[in-house]
Amino acid sequence: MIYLFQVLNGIGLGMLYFLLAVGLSVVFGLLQFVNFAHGAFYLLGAYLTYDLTTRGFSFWLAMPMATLIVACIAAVIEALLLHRIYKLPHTFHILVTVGLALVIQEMVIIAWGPLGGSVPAPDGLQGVVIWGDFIYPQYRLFTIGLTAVLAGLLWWLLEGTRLGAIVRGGSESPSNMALLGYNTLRINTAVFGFGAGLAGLAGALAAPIRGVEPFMGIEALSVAFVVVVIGGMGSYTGALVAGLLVGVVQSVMTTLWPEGARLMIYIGMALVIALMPRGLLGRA
Amino acid sequence: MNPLDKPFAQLALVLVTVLALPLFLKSGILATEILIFAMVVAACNLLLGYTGLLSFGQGIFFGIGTYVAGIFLTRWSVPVPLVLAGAAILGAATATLVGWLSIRRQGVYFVMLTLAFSQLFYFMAYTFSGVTGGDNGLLGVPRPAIGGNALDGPWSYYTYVAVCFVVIFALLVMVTQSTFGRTLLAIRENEGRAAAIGFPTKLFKIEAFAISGAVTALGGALHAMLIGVAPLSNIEYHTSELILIMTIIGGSSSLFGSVLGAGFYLLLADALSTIWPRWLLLLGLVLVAVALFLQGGLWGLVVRGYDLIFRRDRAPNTSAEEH
Amino acid sequence: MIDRRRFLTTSALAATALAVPGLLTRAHAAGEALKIGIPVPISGAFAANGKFATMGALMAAEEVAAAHGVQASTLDLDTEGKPATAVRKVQDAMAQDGVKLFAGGILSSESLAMGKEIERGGGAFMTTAGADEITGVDCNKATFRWSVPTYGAINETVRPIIDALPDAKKWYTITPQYVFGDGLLNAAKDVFAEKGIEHVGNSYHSLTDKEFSGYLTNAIAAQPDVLLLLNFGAQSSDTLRQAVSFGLKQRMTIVVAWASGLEQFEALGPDICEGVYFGAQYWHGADTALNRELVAKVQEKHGSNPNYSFAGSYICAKLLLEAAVKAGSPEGAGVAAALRGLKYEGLTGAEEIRAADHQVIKDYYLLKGKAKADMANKDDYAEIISSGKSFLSPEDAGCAMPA
Amino acid sequence: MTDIALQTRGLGVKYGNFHALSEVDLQIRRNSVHSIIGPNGAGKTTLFHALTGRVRPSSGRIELDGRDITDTSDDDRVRLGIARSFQVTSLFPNLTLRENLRLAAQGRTPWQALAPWRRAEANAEALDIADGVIDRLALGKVTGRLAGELSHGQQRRLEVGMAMAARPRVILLDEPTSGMGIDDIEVMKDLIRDLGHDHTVLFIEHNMSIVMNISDVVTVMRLGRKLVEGPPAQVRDDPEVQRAYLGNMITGDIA
Repeated sequence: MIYLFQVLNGIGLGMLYFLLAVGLSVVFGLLQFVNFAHGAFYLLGAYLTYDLTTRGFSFWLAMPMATLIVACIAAVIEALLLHRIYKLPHTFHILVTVGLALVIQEMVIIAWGPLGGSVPAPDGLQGVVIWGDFIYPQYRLFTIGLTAVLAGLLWWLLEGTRLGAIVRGGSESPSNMALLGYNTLRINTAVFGFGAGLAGLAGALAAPIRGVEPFMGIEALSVAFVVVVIGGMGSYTGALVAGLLVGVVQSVMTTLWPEGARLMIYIGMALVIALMPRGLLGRA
Repeated sequence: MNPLDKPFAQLALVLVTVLALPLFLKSGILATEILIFAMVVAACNLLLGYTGLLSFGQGIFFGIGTYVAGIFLTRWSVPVPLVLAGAAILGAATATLVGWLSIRRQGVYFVMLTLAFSQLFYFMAYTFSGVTGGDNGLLGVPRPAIGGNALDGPWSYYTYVAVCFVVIFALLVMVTQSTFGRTLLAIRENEGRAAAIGFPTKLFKIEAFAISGAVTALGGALHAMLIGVAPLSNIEYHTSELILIMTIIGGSSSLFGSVLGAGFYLLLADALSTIWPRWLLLLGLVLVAVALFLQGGLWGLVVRGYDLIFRRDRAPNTSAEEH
Repeated sequence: MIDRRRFLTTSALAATALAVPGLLTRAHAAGEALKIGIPVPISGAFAANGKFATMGALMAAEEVAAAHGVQASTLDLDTEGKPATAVRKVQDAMAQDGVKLFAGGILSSESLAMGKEIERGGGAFMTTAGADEITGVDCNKATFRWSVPTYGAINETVRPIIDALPDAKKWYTITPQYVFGDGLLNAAKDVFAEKGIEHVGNSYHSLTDKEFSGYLTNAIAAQPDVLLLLNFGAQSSDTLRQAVSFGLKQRMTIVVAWASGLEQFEALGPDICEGVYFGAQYWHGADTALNRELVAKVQEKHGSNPNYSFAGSYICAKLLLEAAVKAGSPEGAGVAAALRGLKYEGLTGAEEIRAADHQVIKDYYLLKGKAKADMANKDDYAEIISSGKSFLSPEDAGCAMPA
Repeated sequence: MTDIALQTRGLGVKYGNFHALSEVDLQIRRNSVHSIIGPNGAGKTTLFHALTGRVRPSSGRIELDGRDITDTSDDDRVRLGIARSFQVTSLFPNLTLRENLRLAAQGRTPWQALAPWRRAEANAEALDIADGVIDRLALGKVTGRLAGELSHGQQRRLEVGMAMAARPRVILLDEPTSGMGIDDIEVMKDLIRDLGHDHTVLFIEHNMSIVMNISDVVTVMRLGRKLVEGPPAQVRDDPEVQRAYLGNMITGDIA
């Protein structure tokens, strides 16, 4: 019975992990860009939500505002800085984004202090749902629902629209896109902002669950990397499947062998790359 | 080829560095740490600069060296030279394993695989705390002794490390100048062709990993003796990241660039951290600036400066920066 | 290259001089100055602790300087939360700046490592870190510890709660998997066994976890009366926050055995803390003479109340500096001799430095979170339920102090 | 020893469901110049990939001097005596011309190169071979130049030289004249003819003047299959070949 609950709980976790990772995956798919600053955007989204709610804004307003602000900041960073380095080897992608992550993290400490804080769950979602022995917070249930809706929207956006076709087309052959007359520079900026915005949204949604503290981005980044690598870089469905998988494995392991939970996840990740180099669902 | 890239010039620069550090630095510990990291970063450069492998797993080997020193020196008092040899051997063995598994994939997947291994080894060290001391680490790692006197003074241990460093650096220069090292360069340049003209490229990459792992583990062991403890943080992912960042900052086209990278980073971090608690912000800006304006790293800057001063006649043909 | 060390010392002196007018003029006249190193994580994941620790130490130095007419300054050393950096900075401070006194070390790993190094360098070190080994198996001549070890923390939280809640017979624990967590867990198990409590389960987690819903689900399934959290810092905040969101506060009593004090309450907010029990090394509301004095001074200088990081660092620095004044030199042996067996009125009331293992014998507090409506001021998060001293004997703690 | 240096039987290569090569039977005579022609997508380069071991055949077998090498790895085949050049120039651009050739010569004895203490210059034989190839390619003036800085014609010659430096018995050249100017083409033509004296040469070429002039045997491929094979004159007059090329591609004269 406990395992059933852990699976349910793992699904809840996994949806959040999916949201966290899918932006990283899309950016990688389009730009072949390894973004070590992805966790910093998650951090920023959480802190903006914290800041806005403590200023008296409703969570329902704060969440979309935080997402939007993070997306805009990321787009500006892309337009001013990152587009210059796409062509350089991966070493420089890592150097720049590690640097950016440090800058954002330290600026968060300067702005909001090193202590961290709590974000209350929005009114109406502060209670819990009880099924027999199983208890689940309403807010977490809400995030599952919301991310599920978002997942559907994203799927439609990436697979069913012209924009999605452009993004996927760009990821397969950037020069073709230029030939077709698309402004790849502007598309890159938009997609990077979009991916970072998703991380910001994940941060905003996570804030009432985890609270905020200046180093929350580091853990988020490692989770996002694991999910993206297992799922396959650039793959939307892969991020969804892998996010759920990691969430469920992590949750079930807490009952089975908690000491080894992390170890298992990284062993799993190494196995996936060794056996299925493109990840579970990565495009060849 | 720039005269500074010649093996004897590199060795001369290293000797000058080893002799100059005590004159310019007051802290023997900082100077020793610079030499240890210079060694470790040069080993990382063997992979990044000479073989084209961006390894996020160098912290694994560093940590293993640290633990070898911690375990053998605190539990069984094994002689230090044996411990260093043991660290190098175990480092090479681990690197062979990690390398063998990782080079099956290329590009970003290779990077991610080494990253996964670095997390894996960290959690192993964390989980099996009976061997590693877990989060507390292994305390009371002694310094080596010469003629019955432990090298407890900062500069006496510096001398010990400096000798190791010069020997290791000379060996690394020899490796890069050897037919093996030149084959690595060929693999970095064009792996497909290297295979087509008959080289089993995977074997070369694994050997590069093994050498890099041996040197890195040796550095880890020396580090444990420097700080008297074998901490869990030495095998953390952050150590891998640190080594990699030093390598890129130094410039991956020359081994001495790695010495510059390690020295620059450690001195900068040491200076900044006393000026402002939020010094990591400045460090982040430096990293961004290096990627934007100094892609050849510090060594690229040195070569450019040298050409400017001594070789005005030459066109700014700085092949050293292309890689 | 600039002689960074000299530049630094000068600026540190200048800073002290600014804070205490008149010191600078005396600095030229007087000879040897007392310098105390503050090795704490100023950057990295424990930056919050480091920030307040440096403030507390500075206040102690100013006080000692004013009280004894000596020159006293602090030297902040950013350990980055890493033992390697901590040891290197301490070695440097001893070799370059001749610093012999050190107050700091928030994390167990860095404190253990620094303790060994400071002993080797002939200094004296006082810390607030949690690891039992500091005054246990790894105790040494130079190292002193102000904070109560795991045994006392458990006995001063678990026992009073068992006595207050006689019907709460089933307890569940959540423990970080490392030596410190096991120390708390084993102490708790001993108390459970003695008191006839059923320990219905324990969940281990790693030091990098931030998601505790899985562990909480385990706890819910075990249906305990009391949930005892044995982790600390951000992790215990995360666990508590998530436990409250799972509605566990309504279903069971929640106890945080090793709370960080005021800084943790600030991060959590009163809604989460209300009705939860916290074990604490220090609380600014403690009714002792020295504490009232400290609170007033900190209010005056910083406009806030001292938290644990501030107070712990303050008292450690103060004890070390005063011992150095008494011994007439900052050399480790003399300072240690002055500290051994010292009885004084401390922040928690009567405190004593036990000579056999260098452990400070002091009170540990059991706090209970107040409802927001009951808070007298913004920092009045909790009331003190009880306080007391519980310590293993030096022999049981495993300390064989080297002669 | 047979007169056949290299032969394939029923050789097939599949990329997914696509048959890039099927049922190819080839017999390359020793010390002959054998050319492969055919329209784009005929499977010529895939045939080279299969012969050198870069791709695994899905069916059939490959024999070198009567020995089955179907499952031998690409680097092992170099040691057995097969070397190739590439259609798209594939050099070590940041290494000097001489170093490129030295590496290619070292490729015959790669295990020696695993010794990290052995100096490259210690292998005098490899250096001699490299210098020999430089002489034969008439590139003596640019030995110290980086390969990436050479002119296109020089790079193409070096590309062939890389194959020569392995001292192969069978040398495979993939469109050695692609993108070359008219003067360079003549030099290359002479070189290939010359190679035929002491090597077995198999080459892919679009320039029919070269093919018809210097080949002993011409194999025409289409859609992954062998269409026609025979001496140049016979192939040129073959009605099927005429039809496949719509009569307008084989215009080169036999000099």
